[in-house]
Amino acid sequence: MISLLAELSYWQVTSIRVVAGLVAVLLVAGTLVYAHLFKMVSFMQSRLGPMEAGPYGSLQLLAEIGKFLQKEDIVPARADRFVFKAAPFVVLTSTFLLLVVLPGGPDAWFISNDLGVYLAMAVGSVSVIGILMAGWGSASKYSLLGGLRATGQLIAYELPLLLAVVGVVIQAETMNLQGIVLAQAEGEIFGWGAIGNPFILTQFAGFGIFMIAMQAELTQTPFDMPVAESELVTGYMTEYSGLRFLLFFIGEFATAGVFSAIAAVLFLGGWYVPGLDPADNLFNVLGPLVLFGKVVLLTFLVFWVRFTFPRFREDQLQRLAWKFLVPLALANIVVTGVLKVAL
Amino acid sequence: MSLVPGLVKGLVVTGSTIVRTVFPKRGMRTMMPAPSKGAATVQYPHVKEAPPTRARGVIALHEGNCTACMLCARECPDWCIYIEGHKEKAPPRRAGGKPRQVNKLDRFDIDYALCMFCGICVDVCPFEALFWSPEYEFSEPRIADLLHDKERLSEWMETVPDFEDYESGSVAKKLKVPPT
Amino acid sequence: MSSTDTEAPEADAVDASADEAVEALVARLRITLGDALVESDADGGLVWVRVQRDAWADLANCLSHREGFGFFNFLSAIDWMPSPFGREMDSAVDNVLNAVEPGEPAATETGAAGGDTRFQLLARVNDVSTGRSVIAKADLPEDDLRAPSWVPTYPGADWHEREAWEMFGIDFDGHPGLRHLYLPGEFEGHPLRKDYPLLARRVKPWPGLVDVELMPEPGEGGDGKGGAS
Amino acid sequence: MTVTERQQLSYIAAQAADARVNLEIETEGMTLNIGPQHPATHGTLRIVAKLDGEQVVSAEPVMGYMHRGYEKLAEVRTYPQVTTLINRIDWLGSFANEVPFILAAERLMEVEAPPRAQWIRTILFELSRIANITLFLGDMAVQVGAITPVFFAFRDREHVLNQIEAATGGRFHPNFDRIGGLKDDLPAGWVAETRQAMRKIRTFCDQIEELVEGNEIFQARTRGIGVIPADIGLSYGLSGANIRASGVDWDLRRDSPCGLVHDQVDWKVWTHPDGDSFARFWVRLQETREATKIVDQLLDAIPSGPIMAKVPVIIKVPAGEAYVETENPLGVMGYYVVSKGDVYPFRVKIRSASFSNVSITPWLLKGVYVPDIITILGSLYFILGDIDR
Repeated sequence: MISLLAELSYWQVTSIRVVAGLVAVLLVAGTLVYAHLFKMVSFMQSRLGPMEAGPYGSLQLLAEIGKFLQKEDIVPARADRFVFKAAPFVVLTSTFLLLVVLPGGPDAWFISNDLGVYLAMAVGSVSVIGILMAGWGSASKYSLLGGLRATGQLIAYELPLLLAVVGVVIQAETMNLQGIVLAQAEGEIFGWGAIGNPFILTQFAGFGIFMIAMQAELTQTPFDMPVAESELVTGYMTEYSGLRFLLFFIGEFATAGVFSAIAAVLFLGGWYVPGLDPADNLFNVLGPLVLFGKVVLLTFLVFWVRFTFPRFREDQLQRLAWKFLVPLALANIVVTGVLKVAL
Repeated sequence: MSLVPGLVKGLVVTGSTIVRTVFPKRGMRTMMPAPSKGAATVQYPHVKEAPPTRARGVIALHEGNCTACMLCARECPDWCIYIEGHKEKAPPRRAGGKPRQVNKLDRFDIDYALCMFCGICVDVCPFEALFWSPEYEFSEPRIADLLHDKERLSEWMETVPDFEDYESGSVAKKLKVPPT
Repeated sequence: MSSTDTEAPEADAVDASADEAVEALVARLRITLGDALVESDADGGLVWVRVQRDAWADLANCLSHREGFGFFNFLSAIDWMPSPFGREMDSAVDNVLNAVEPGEPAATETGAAGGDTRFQLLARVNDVSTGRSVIAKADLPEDDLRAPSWVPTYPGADWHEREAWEMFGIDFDGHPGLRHLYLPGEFEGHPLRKDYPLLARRVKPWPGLVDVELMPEPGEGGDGKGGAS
Repeated sequence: MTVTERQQLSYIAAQAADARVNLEIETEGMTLNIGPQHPATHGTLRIVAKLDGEQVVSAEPVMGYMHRGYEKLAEVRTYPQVTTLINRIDWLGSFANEVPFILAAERLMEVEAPPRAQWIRTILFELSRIANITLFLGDMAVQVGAITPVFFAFRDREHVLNQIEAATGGRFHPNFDRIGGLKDDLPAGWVAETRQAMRKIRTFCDQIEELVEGNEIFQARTRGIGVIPADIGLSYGLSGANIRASGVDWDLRRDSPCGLVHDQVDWKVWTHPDGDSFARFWVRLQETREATKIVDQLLDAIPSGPIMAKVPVIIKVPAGEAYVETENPLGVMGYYVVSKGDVYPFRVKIRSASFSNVSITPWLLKGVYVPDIITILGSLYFILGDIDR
């Protein structure tokens, strides 16, 4: 595959990558919306969910998109027009940038950067700026409160997220996400290497912290104070309508998918399934599907929690982050480091 | 405080609801997913739940029994019944008798936009001309169209169910619905 | 209360002791309030006391702090004037509107514990530990509709007094902020006064008025429940 | 009246927060309009909250967006017509609204409903309580952010509503109570179906207990939030589960049963000493369970006989004044009926529970955070129709 790409000219490679990126974001987001938001949650609540559009409502999302596109794009009178209009795109940009470092197979990647983890963590924070822009630019008190909450919360949870990854990086001895997958595929747990070394088994504390921090980063219940329907009436999104709301909506689910993919890469072995040779060319086709499967699994967890739990209050959330998650993550790093050196 | 954290218990409750909805027959024993049976909702225009026979859906008029006595219109809390009538000579019941004077009903309208579905008119009717029907599908796109005349009200007479039996211990008399 | 008690003798005994308790309560109130306590009444578990307007706040104080009636139930008012609009549905009666002498308060017809004026304050407090309760009344002269506020004693009276203020036009001295509660700020009039017309009943003729000759006795449907029982 | 240490501490903390709010950081306040269109206001209550950061400096409820003037409307309606209106006061427990009014009218007329009617009245009264509070249990969870419980509540409330509809013909507005008895007798098979519905409600209560009440996040959000000391609650006129959650053992069903047969069955009044939002939730959860037990016991022993006492065709209520209050789902609801011997009541003062329950909010919301406004409003549990009437 890499040889195939090498023969193409720059613009052809670029367009393939753009299409792949769009498909990866939109298809994943669409699937997650249908499978989790429409169906899983409906079943959880003894309902059927959408059933009319397409078989079992599978085309409902298209209908929703059509509905949003028809709606008027309202900008509040006293809003900061440019900031207000740009905010959803900033949020979506962050999602697409995250995708860049994700490996889908031995050769199926957008860029293979030796600072992949670093890049992912960095661009993951860009969405905060978009959310703050939306909150500020809307000229609505609810939005402002939501935006401020989001900022405080996302900053608080960047740290445990990052610290949770450090353990993985220490164990894999690389910050290249592709390298981390290979390290899990070829690794062994205390000398037993039958299933490789998915870091979820050795870095379970890191995985737990990562999932909690990810839930907060994605502003899903129990950490959904920035949107908080029952308090702030969807917070920073209050004033948005039509296409721009749709972008936020897609961004929410696409980011959930991409973050889950990062979690899958870091802790579940990414595109690798045990028992096969990681260098096998088969993985260039199978890999994205395997990764997708793991993403669905992880997002199921995310949405299961989201629709089961009540939400924290802002101060309780900060307390959880700074008093519990950060120390735990630091301890995890210390233990990992000591074991790494000792073994 | 129990050993199992409440968070986990909550996840179990919602998780098991998913399973029960998708596999309604005794959990997973039959592996055929049948969510439309397991869900508490029904797909309304395709599947309809039958309301109980007593349900106050719409008021049906048995025109033959109505004598335009105005009792229902007077007792209506919302003033939503409009009745007009005139007197008419009718042929005598028995041959050779005197012609009777009957009240003929010209207009019997119920404005369902005003009606509060309290059932007072049905209760006060002394001639058993008004009945409740469980029929509920009579919405209209325009509010003015909710004023239904006596022809429409009489059509609903066909949907009036028979009165149910009473629970044991009751001494109330079971009523009958007159044939349309 | 007594209406549901099945065993009559026991109920009587309960009533007797209850009556004594009521008398004792009224006696205590009379000591505190003196002549300001105008009248009292008791019937089937309900106790009414009527005080002079100036003693309205003292009554609350006394009930709350000395007698232990800690639960503030409600506060409202009654307009005893017969409605000048008749039955509000019969336009024949409505036409006599001007012929009816307006504003003559049927003070002598007022209910329990009597009354002398058109407007009467009405409030109720409970003692939750013993189940006792008192309904308080006070007459308000029509030309000076004001009364001392209960808010210092019962903070819950705040909204009730605002409601009475906008519905009857009664001023409460010492209330922290009498402003509209239900009605829009620019609303004029006092809707619960009897001389305030109910527009819903006046913009439309009563459909029951259409002239049709009476049918042979509507009562023949039996016990009046017609098709139901 | 037990005021626990915890309650006192939270109370002191709230008062301290009140004093502290604008001293710590000198910031310009912000006025936040919560409502009238807001998901947490159950309709159209509006809270004007002055905020300092996310902390409430003062909060003032504004209502009247749904004022229908029932006290005025009742004056031009005959007694049987009034029940049509008052069904719509607390629209989730409509049947319970009719009962005190009918009892007040019966007291003035000096008629008494036959035992069977009293029994069925009590059953329907408790069913409407279950239908009402079931929704609260889900709704409270949705106020603090959990979405699923409210769907469970809607799902299982349906069983109760079906029973109410099967008996009365109306899901929400039964208009089933008549002066002197009931409109109709129960349909065949109703008792067995109701028993089944009660079983389902008990399962629902277990689910809510595990899903919401036992949830650590829910407890963190509700414990110590919105603490109402018993005496303050009483002076504001709080009633029902709100005051029982502050440790006041007062339930009109037990303490002054008038016209209903709660004294014939074995049940318990639940109280909680804490007085916070969690206590209010907990008390209501227990009450729902208790109500299913009451219904079960009553179903076992419905006496046979007529359901209507002898009353005249045209109901004219003798002159007099009567006040009857009952323990409705939301709290004490009473009707002060003044009659002048006409077919219309001369004056009806409606004492609705939510109106008094919500009147404590300006006091209660001082110094709390914005999310706690929603928690406290949710736990006080009001129905807008019951506030605005």
